[in-house]
Amino acid sequence: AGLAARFQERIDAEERIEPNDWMPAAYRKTLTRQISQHAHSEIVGMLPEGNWITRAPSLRRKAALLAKVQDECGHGLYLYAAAETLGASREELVDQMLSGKAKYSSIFNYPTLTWADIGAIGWLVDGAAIMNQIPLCRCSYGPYARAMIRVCKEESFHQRQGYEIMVTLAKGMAEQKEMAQDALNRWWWPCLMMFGPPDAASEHSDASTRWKIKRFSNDELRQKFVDATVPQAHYLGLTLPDPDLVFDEATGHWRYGAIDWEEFKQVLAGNGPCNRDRLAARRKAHDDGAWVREAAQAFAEKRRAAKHAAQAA
Amino acid sequence: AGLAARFQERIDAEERIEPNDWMPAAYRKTLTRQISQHAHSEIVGMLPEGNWITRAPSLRRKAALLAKVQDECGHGLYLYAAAETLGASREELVDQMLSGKAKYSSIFNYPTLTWADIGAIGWLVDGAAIMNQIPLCRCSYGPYARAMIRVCKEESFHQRQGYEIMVTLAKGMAEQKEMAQDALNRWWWPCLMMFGPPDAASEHSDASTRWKIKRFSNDELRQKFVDATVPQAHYLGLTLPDPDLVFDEATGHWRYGAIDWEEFKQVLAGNGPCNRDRLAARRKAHDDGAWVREAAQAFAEKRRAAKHAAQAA
Amino acid sequence: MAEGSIKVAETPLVRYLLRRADDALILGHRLSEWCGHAPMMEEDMALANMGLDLIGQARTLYTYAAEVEAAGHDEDAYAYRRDVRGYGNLLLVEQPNGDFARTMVRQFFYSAFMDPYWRALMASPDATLAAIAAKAEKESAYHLRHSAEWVIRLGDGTDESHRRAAEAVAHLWAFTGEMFEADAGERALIADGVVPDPESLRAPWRAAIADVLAQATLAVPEGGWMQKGGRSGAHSEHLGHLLSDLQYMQRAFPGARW
Amino acid sequence: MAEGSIKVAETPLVRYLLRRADDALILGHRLSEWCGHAPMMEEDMALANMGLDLIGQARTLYTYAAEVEAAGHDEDAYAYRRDVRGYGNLLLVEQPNGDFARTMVRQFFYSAFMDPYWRALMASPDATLAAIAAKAEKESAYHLRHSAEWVIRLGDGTDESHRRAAEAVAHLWAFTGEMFEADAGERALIADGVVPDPESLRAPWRAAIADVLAQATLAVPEGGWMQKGGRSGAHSEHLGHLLSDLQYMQRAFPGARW
Repeated sequence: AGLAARFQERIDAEERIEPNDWMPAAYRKTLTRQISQHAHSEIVGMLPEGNWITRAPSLRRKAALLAKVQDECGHGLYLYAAAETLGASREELVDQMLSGKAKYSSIFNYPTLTWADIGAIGWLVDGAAIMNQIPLCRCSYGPYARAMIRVCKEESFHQRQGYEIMVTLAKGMAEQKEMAQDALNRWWWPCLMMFGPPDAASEHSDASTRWKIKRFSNDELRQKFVDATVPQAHYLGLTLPDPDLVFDEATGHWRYGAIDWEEFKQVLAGNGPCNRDRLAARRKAHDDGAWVREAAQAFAEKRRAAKHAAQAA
Repeated sequence: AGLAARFQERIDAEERIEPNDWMPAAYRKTLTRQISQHAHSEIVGMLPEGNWITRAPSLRRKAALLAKVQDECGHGLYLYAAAETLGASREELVDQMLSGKAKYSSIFNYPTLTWADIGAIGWLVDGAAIMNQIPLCRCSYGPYARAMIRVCKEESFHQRQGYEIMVTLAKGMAEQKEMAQDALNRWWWPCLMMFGPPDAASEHSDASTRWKIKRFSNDELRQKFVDATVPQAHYLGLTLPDPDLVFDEATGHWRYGAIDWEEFKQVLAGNGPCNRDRLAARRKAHDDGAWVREAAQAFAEKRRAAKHAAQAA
Repeated sequence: MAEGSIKVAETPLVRYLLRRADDALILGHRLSEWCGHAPMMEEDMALANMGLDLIGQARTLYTYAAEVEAAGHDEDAYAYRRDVRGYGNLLLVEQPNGDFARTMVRQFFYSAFMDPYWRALMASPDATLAAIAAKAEKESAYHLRHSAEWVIRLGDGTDESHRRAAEAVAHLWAFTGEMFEADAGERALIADGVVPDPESLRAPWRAAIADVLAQATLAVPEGGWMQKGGRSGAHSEHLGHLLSDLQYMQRAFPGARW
Repeated sequence: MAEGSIKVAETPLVRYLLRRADDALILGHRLSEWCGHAPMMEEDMALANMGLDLIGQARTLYTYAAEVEAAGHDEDAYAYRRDVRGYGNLLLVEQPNGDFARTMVRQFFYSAFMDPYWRALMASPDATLAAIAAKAEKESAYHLRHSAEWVIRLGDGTDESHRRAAEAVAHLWAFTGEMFEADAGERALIADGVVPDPESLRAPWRAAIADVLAQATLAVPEGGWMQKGGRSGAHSEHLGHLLSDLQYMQRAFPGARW
């Protein structure tokens, strides 16, 4: 109990908890789950954008998209490393994702149908992710906070890049502008759902808030996102797919319409348009790659044995 | 010896030899090899054209090409059936092809690079095939002769269709005409090689001629093809890729330049541009389909057993 | 005019025709991908045959749509010059071929719906539709028989084929619900008696499925969530790649005649 | 002007640049196909990295070609608006990814040639070429090291990885001869000292291959027939399908800026 009280004091004093520090089992568990889900999201998130690398409409965009997806893989790697400081192994975490036990962000269960979706993902999905992630740069757990600082820097670059794709489309031919509007129509609501259930219905938040893992509520972050994004959409000359959207002069916030939480639940339950394709793709990569990983391990062991033998001789 | 003499008398009298008739072992062997090679060619021949079904430039062409490739598969099936009348099994013949022991026509080891190649294959490859095959309609072996009658009828339809593709291209935009010329440039010499080595260097022909399997020499058939095809090329406004091509007023034949038999030998030896891809594709189809064939067999056996059991009861 | 994608003036009937044409074209295209790669030559023939029937159905439906739309489009304009969001085919038919079990189960689910559907459409007062349906029904009856036979053979074949068939049923099931949907435009056509109500085919479809799966020793999946979106152009990621191949020539040589 | 394919005025230098750019683009494109599907995340990173380097090389080479051709083309015109017969890349680089062993052996064969090639090109009196080569050489040195390490690891790993690596070497060997070819136009550039003679790199290439394959416990294939044709646009059937994906957007939206 003394340890727990001391721990909470450190948290309250905004000290960073480091891997070798004492921490409550529930804190460790919550963080392991959150960080690894975040890592899984980065890895699964490579797929929808990866779908357009081979069809990117210019070499400049192709290179930028490939670099972006590579960054996401890098984020996955830092995040797995951060989770590993809590005592989990990457392999075990990845297995949980592949078996469907661990979740990844539901947003990646929507398909990328046109090039504009690549713009919309950068602008909206990365935009929403940043809203969620900036406060995590001050998360009480040191390795996670540091990983998030690096991730956020790259994400905001991606977000600007995505917005720039949208600007180009919005200024382009009629077909391009339509494509941009269509992408906004499809991605808007799922992005609002990225912040999770409304505060009234949200679990986990209490402990996470006390531990300074979570510093803003889902609804607060969602509102920040809406307030930041609506003017950007207007600048593009696009219409948000929400007839109830209205600026509230009194509060200075944009009020948005009702979110279809049934859709959210269904996607979370595995019934989104791409859940099965995403898991199937990751499983296939994992299974097809097994012989490569085994070869690398066998080779490393052979070399180690040879080195020992040489040293012994 | 009496049997052999009687057999040759029947051949000389233009009688058809039927499956249950006595025939020399060498006749059986020669025909089995020739008919099965012909069957293999039809089957492997599905691949270069099949390569363009998904990209055919109009729905009419797409349907016609799919129907054509289907016809080729049908030809393969009649021909295997004809070969089976000689005592071989389709399975064993197919295995010989997949193992590389049995040959198929080398022309299918060239790639289809543009849509014009589909025209050129119909016009030139099917045209050359018909030249070879028309005399086979009078082949001494009944089942082969009858299969060839049916095959030739369909092939000449394909040949007209291919020529019509070329006419459309030749009358089309500059890029289409270039595409047609390019296809002619690439397919012309390989088509001349389809008739086999020059008579001076040819094997097997003596016995085949005596048995009335082969009624014209390679060079005779090649000349017929050149004479028929050159005016068609001219009608298209295309140039044959042979600077030595000249009309010989005295003989009424088109004289053509020297054929690069080294290329022919290399392709025959497995070094054509597509030999490995073709065999790999057929082997993959065969291997991937093994479980389906096994299932069909297991099911048939179960039903047979159930029927017996019902009859016994 | 020869460049880029076309704009279609989508009256309910035009949209109705394009959606059915898209179903037939995309499924026919998928079947044609097997060409030269089937598990046995007889199936190379059969798959090509079904593919040809479907491409033929697509052509007559597109041609009728062109007549109704009267905007100067033709079958090729619809097939080659609409982007992925303009395609209205079912998600079911765009699913990749997978193994032979997936291909046959996909065909079976589709044909078990389309065969009675065409039969019902033969009674349409629209003579062109009725004629298209009469021709298509003969074809779909064969597709249904052929695919059902294979589903039974695979389900009741070896352990491996049973496993693959069961996996195919489980995988494709979620795409079957969309066949019974109709949007407001189609509802109007149904109300006018021009086309049948797909909902009315749900029970017979279920019965046909249950019968064949029972013979195949396969279980009928329990209800479950149904995917939709194909009819309104919200496709899977697979369709875009199919279209880049399908449309390449017309896109690369704008204005050419073939 | 915005429609269809471009015509390129192919002087020897333009053709030379386009061929090398095509090599880099097509191989980079192939590597990018792995994205999200690699055997381990570290290789997702590494393959993307090499792909990015190669696409970058293609861009600088195309851009220089545009400057030399001076016909108003740009990097995208070359990449997206030439048909398969206009592409001059090596057959080696267009071969499908296959398994990881094929991808790594393909990369190793190519990089073992390109790394010394870029080094030699750094001495070109053409300052632009020399600068492109200097940057590319740093990249190719890494590609060579990374791919060689994998070839060794796979060859000397498990029985399965050895078998796959040996199969990849056997399969791809016939495509290596084309790297040492030069046509008359390139011969002229060589004679003028503008570019190195690829033939001069044959012996060092063989030595590098022999060294790595020995470490990998793999045999160096015996001579054998070499495939060629890529440089003159006589490709395998694989390239056309790659281009339908690669070029789809530019073909479907002629004249659009992205």
